[in-house]
Amino acid sequence: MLLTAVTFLPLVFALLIACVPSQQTRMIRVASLVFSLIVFAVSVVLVARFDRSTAALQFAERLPWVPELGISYFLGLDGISLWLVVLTTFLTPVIILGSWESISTKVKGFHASLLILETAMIGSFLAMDAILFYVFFELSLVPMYFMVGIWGGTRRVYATLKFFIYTMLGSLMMLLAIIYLMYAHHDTVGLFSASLLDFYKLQIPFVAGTFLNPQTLLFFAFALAFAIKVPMFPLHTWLPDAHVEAPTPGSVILAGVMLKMGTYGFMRFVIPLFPEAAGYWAWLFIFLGLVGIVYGALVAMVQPDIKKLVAYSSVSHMGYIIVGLFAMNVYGATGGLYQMLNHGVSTGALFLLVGMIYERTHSREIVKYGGLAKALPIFTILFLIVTMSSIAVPMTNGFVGEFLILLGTFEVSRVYGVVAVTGVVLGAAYMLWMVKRVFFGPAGELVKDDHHPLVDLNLREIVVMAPLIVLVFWMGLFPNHFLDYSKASIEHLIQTRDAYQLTIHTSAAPGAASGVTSEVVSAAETAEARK
Amino acid sequence: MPAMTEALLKVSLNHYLVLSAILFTLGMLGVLLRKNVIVILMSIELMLNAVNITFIAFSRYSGNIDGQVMVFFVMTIAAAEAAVGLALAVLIFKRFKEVNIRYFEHLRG
Amino acid sequence: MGSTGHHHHESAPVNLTKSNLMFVALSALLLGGIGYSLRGATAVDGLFATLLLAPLFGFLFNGLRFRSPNAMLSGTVATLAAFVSFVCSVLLVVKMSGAGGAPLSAQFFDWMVVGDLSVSAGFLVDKISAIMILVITGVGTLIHLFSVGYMSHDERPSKYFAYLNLFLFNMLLLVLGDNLLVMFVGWEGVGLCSYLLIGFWFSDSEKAAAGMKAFITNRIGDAGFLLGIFTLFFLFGTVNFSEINMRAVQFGIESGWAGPMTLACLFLFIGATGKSAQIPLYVWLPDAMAGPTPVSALIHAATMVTAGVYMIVRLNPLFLAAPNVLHVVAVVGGVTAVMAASIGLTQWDIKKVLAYSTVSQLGYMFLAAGVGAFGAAMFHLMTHAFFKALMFLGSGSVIHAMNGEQDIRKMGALQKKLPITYGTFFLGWLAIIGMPPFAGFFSKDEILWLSFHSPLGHWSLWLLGLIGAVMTAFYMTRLMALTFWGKSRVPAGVNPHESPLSMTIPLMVLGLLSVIGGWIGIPHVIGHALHVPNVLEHWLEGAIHGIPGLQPGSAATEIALMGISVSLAGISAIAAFTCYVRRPELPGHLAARVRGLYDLVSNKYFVDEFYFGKLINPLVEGSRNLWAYVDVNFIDRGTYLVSDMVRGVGSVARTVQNGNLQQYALYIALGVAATLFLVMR
Amino acid sequence: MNMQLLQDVVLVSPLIALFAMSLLPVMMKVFQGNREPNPYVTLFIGFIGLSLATGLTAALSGADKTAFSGAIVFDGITAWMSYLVYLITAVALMLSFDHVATRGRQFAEFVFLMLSSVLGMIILIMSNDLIVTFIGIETMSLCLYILCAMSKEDVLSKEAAFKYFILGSFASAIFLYGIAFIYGTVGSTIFPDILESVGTLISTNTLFVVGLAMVTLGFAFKVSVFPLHAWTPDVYHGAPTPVTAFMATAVKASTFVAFLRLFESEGYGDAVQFQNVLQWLAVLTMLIGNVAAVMQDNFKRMLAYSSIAHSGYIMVGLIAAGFGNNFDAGATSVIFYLFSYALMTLGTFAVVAMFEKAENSTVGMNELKGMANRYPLLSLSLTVLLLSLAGIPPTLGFFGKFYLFSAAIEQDMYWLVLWGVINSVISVYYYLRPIVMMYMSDDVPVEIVGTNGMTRLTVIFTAALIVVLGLMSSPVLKAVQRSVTNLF
Amino acid sequence: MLELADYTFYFLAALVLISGIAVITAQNPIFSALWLALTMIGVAGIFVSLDAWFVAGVQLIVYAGAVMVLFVMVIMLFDLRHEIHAFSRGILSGFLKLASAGIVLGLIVGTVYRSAETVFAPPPVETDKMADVTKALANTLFTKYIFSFEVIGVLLLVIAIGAVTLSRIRGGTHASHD
Repeated sequence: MLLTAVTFLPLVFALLIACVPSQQTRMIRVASLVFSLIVFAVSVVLVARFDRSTAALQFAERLPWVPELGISYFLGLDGISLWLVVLTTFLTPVIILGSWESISTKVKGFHASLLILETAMIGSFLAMDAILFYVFFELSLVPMYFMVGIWGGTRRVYATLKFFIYTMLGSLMMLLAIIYLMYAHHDTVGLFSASLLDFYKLQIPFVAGTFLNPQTLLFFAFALAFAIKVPMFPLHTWLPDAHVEAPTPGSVILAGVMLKMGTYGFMRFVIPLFPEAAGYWAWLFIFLGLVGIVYGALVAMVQPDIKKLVAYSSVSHMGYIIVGLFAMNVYGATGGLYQMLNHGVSTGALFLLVGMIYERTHSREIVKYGGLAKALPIFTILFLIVTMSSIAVPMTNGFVGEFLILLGTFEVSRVYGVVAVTGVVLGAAYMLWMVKRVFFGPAGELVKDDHHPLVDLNLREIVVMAPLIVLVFWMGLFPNHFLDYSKASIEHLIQTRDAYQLTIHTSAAPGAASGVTSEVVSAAETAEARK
Repeated sequence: MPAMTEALLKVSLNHYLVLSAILFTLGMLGVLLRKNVIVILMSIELMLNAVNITFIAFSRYSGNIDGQVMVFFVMTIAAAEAAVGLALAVLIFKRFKEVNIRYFEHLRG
Repeated sequence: MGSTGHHHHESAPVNLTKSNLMFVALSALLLGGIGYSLRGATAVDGLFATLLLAPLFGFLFNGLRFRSPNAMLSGTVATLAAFVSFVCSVLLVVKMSGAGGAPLSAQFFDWMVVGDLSVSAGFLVDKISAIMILVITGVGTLIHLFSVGYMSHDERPSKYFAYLNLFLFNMLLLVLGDNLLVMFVGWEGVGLCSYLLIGFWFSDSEKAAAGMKAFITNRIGDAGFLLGIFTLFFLFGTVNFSEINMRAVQFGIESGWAGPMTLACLFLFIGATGKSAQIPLYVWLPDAMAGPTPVSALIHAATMVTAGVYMIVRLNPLFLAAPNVLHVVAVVGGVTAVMAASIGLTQWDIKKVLAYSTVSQLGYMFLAAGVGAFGAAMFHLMTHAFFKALMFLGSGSVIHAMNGEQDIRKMGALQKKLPITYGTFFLGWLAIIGMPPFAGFFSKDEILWLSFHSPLGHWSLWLLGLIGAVMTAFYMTRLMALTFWGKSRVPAGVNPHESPLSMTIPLMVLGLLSVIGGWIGIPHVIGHALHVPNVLEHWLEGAIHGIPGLQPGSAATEIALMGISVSLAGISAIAAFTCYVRRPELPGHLAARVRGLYDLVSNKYFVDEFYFGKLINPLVEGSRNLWAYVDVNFIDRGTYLVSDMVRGVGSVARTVQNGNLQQYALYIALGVAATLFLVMR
Repeated sequence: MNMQLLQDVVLVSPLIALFAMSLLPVMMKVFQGNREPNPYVTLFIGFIGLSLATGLTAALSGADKTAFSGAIVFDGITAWMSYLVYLITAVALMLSFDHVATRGRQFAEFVFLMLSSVLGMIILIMSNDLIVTFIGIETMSLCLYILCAMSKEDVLSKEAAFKYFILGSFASAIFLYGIAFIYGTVGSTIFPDILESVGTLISTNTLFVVGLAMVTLGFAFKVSVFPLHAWTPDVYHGAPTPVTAFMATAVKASTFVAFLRLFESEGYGDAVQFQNVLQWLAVLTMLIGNVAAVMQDNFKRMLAYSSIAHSGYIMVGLIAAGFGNNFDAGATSVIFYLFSYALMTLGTFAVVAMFEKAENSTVGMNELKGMANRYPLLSLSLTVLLLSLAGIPPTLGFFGKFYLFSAAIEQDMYWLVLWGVINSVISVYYYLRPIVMMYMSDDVPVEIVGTNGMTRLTVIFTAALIVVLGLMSSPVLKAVQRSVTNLF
Repeated sequence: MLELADYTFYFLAALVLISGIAVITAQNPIFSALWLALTMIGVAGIFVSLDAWFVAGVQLIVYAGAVMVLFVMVIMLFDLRHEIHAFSRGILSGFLKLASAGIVLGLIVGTVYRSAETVFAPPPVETDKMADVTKALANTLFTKYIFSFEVIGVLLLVIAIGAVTLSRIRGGTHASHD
């Protein structure tokens, strides 16, 4: 029941929020904050009860949903999804507190959307049934669509439509692939199933060198969906637009969690489901990832808009994750997973900070700034810390992820490693150049306006940033506190990639061991065994 | 050669079918080309008549009486259609004072 | 500068409470950290922890009250922190030598454990790092002390001291780390502090830009360093220094250029050129003089910039296994030494002269390392730390006295006004131009001798070193002459005055060290005669591999070479004295004679212009084009093309839907015709 | 009267009941001297008729048999689709009751004609003989022509009715001609006979193929498949909105069932050309519907085009059913989709109906601006409906599309499904536009006037149903599966 | 050897086609109506030639009689005379219209010759008398097709009410005039 609770509590809370009269904005805010903290607490319980010694699915819950087609309500948690869930539950209260003042219209709608979005995101990370995953994956578009479209900037409608349609295109291809897999399972086993665990067992025909073979096509269908979501290089153009137009909380959740749904998809679906194709086409994805790293960094360098710069930096960072995942060794995969969390924390923090300054000046144009360090020292310090995390200075979280990814990449090929490492330089270049133009030098036109002196961060804003800053260092100094939980899963994924299987952890799921669930699970297992 | 011609000219099922096809096409052309709604209605009647010829011809040449029953139904329905069509025609004539279809292009795009 | 600053001071009380809150919280965190690290700690662990955490505590203390204008409090705490570190260093070194010179180590916690990679926060004091920590904390303490006076009028002294302490912390991480990764942490950390301190007066765009330049240039080196780590890790399966060195010896000598060890060493050397300002990545260091002068002394002369040398020395068995790389190191070092020295001949900014001098001296250290004379490299590193820190601080004292003026053309005859500064600076001058028995003489001479004599060396390398030494003597004398001697060109209204005691005490201590610092490494030819042992060589025995195949050299040759270099340097110094004191018109004439060459040199060989014009600006411009053409014009345009296509077809569909009944009937008829046709086919 | 006939009559008792009840208001009107009965009474009688028919159908369900010498068949599909049509009709009656263009002096006749049209639909659904199919279609259509014209609005509705009539008759003639050819080649018009000979005739006898093609095109007209779709936007636009809602849902549902019955044969397996033509028609239908809808500013017209596109989707399922080896799966997906489509479309048109204040107004997209600020629940419902039409999970529309695509993928019709997917993406664009208008504009919204309690109820009810049934689609799917395979 | 029946057919076919062409070409609708009546009569003749006596009779009464009267009445009601633009314009669409109709005709005729001949190659069975045919028709109609027959009856009732309804539609602008 724990997983169901953590998934659907936000939805229930959203419905509760919907019952509050719209005028009671303060009550709505407080309630949302409290609610999201409750959800976070539940996720902490998950961490506490997580058995880190096994790669098997924990707290699994499985109920038939559409038994006619083998679709089930199947949630499970392992080392790959654990921290992504926690990241989601962690960022939500941060966002709610962060948007305390910036969201002033349609407050109720906003908080309800945010909580629904939280359900969709957590669901995506926990779903172990392909259709269930798809449902959550697509559902997450809707609240995001509203968040950008209602509370966004001037070109919000354009941006939000672009976001929606781009993502939808990819995910529909994935839907087709899922349906194909369901029938493939039916053809081989004789039973319908949409469970990932069953999909893993399929042997999908693969022919190296050709394109028109089932595994390659399925691989690309899935990969397209996730590549758009990530977004990978040539499919990335929706991201800057969406970020620039999105309100701060939207940007944070988008960069912090939603992009990870793409990389998570690669880890959960693409690589284990289609090991041969993934191995065969890894070069392409590494190549695109590398292009993304360098291209994102170069283009970020010349952006006139801070938020757009951060958006392109996301493209670059997500390029690292892709490269790490497709390095397909334990370093790359670990680094990739860790970088997902890092990116969530540090880019989320960057967007929050950009939002804070935007609230003060209503501009994000770099040329209009300058000398901000003098006017807003606390802000500057926080921004610098997050910048350091973003450019992966050691002792911050970014370094651990980036180092492991680069290490993994280097193991694949020295050339890849060398190209990837240029991102380290370029990353520093664009971030520091921006920092220089915004914070240093003489006071810019927005900063020296004496009539409206800028006010440094207030206590609320500091409280918003504090957990993120703590995490930056915590994750940078003690990565093992986090990676220990994922170690078993990642090693299992890498070592048994060609014949990946997941089992359900039975003993250490005290909360999940309700009679019905275990019966269903065991029934499913016996059905598999019979085959 | 004359035998061939004679064989072609000797009336068979095909002759009836071709006759009905031509009549049907004439009806189609009427619907396609005439602008007066009444004439269009008439053209549809032509098409239905062509179909009737087909039914009767098949019925006759297969010795199956069902075709005639169907013609019976078709005629009834054709009459019903004519009734509704003419009623509609009267209705629009009352509104538009016109029965030329080029006046009915408000709905478009 | 003032107005906005005051604004913040006024609003300080409110905010101070918040930062106090943070302060309490972070102090608790820190104490917790100390407690954590002392869990079941031995005394050595405790020393390590205190050594590292004292500056960190200073950083947090000053960092949390960064608005405070109280230079006295900040400075005291920071200096104390540095001093505590120094005491710990001494204790550690004593403990180590007491234990027969066996390295002391401490493991605090596992940092990264992934796959075969297992990195712990482990620290190590051996004989090499012992020298480093003593220099760092010792010179560091002095410079902290100097800063108290130097920064007393600054707006944000707390922030300054916070950065300085943070730097110490990172520098200690760098030298104490027992594996490449911990070293890299410090390596990047000191780069970060350097960035922050160079851009300390960030309101000036150029200073901020200098900081950025330093960081990014260093990052290029860091990227190389990372690649080196990767190569070594996949070669040896470890990043631990002792294991790497052990395995490198086992692997034996690697010839050619593509071997893994050679590659690793090359990558690491790229890192070293970045951090230690060697060709081609030296360009940041002269600009780094934008920072406060004590920073230049500490970071950009005495400690951080020597990290590259330290790293090579630390990995000396590995580098010895890749002799080709050593050749590269030696050549790069030698050429850098000459080139930087030549630029130094033409500079007018007191700090720029010293900066190029630093680059040049670092070149010597690499030259030494490149010929396998790691001991000499360490020796010169140490002596250089003393006299260069001294000269920088001295220049700081001058600048302080001159109200921030740095152009030596506007100085002259300051020896009367600033006697202590002059006196100590004089000692530094003698040391750097290599006059016996001052510190620089011994170390530089050992380098020159070994570059000639070592089987890894070559006479041409010696020649490079010699030319560099001659030039050094010239530009340093020029600096002395223009600053302290000759006629005063001080502008009216500036009244130079000697600095306060807190600034002159460090000068005096360093002056003393510049004199005697070299005595621990007296060469055998002299030492034998004087019955003085070479303490340093003895000390480093075991920690540093000797030069393979080094034959005992002929004493006559050594003395002859020594004589040549000392006398040429002396002549050069006298020439400079003549040019700038006796006949001040002479340099102008000379420069006019070789106008082209002079312009080339005084413009630093147009390297910066080359980098900006040919590399950086095209890159930025190219990125703009990438954005404009790939993102906006290609990908987005493509997307719009699809949507326009849809809309186009949509409008066609609307036109086709023209409301005409017969048109619709026509579609039906066409549909029937087409369907029948296709079905029957 | 013999027993057989009695049994047969019992089987059509729902129709008799419905017809009798539908006559009641008209009779009342006649006996009251042409005075319009109380509309509530009329509506109530209509509901009673529908409930009676539903009840009788339910009572009879489980019988899987033909009647009247094989003219009609009463099987699971008949029962299931009858429920759907009755449900749609009930909703359409409620909408008509509220709507300004349809309530008033001729409501009794309106209800009568609508129920008569339902009569035609049920005949169409249960028909087992092409000639009965034809009669059913004509009964349904002729009533609809009149219903279209029965608006207080003066120009557009009349024009729509007339266009619909002319083109409908034209298509009927083609349909009939096809029947004639089939009759001539098979010697019978009864479905089992035809389906039995499909296998042999389709590859040998071109005349039969021509007949089949013409019959197919006749059906295609009714469900607005390209290129016989052109009437749809104009008629949907011009007709009074409740009638449009009724047409868009009930007509499509019943016609597709008859269409489906025509394909319940193994014999189509080799008809590659026929399949190709149908596939192209399906693809072009989706494309033309979606692409033209993108350009529409009139909400109702946009929905009309979207309904064309949905026909294209359903065609995918139909082709999968007809040309694959698993008719049941395809048919299940089609029927499920029809069910979900009916719910979404009814709800959406109900919103359109609410916005039509004057007799001859049409709803532009712009009129939706800022609606969310004033009518949050209504906006939310419309959003759910539109997202469902776009096929976003977890709505019913998603599962409908999912089952359709599943059926097609099962038959390896990837190409077709790919087009379906591309079209779904295009459709997202225009389905999101009203949402943009409602939520993302700060304009002062238009006020909804008039009494529209039942319409509002419809909107909210359908939206809720779409979500609930979307999350619990299994029971629905199971029921549909059972109805298709006649396993009650 | 062409028999009388063949000549009769050709005569009737010519009558049907000529009058059919006239229906769609006559400029004045009233002439179209008259030509249509003639076509109907011709079709009735064709029915007779195919031994469908009863249907021919119904054709004459229902079509040529009742329906045509309806048409003529409506035309009289409208008081339509010679039309200036009796045909739709447009070269391309005109061409397409003719072409599509031509293709449909060509395809059907081609098909007829390709397949019908083979199916119905044997000469038709002669049925005896008119009365037998009518009897058989009645039998079939009231047994096999009883359902359709009843539905047709219902349909006629519905249409009757519907037509009345249509004629009584008022509303919109007209309503306000009342």
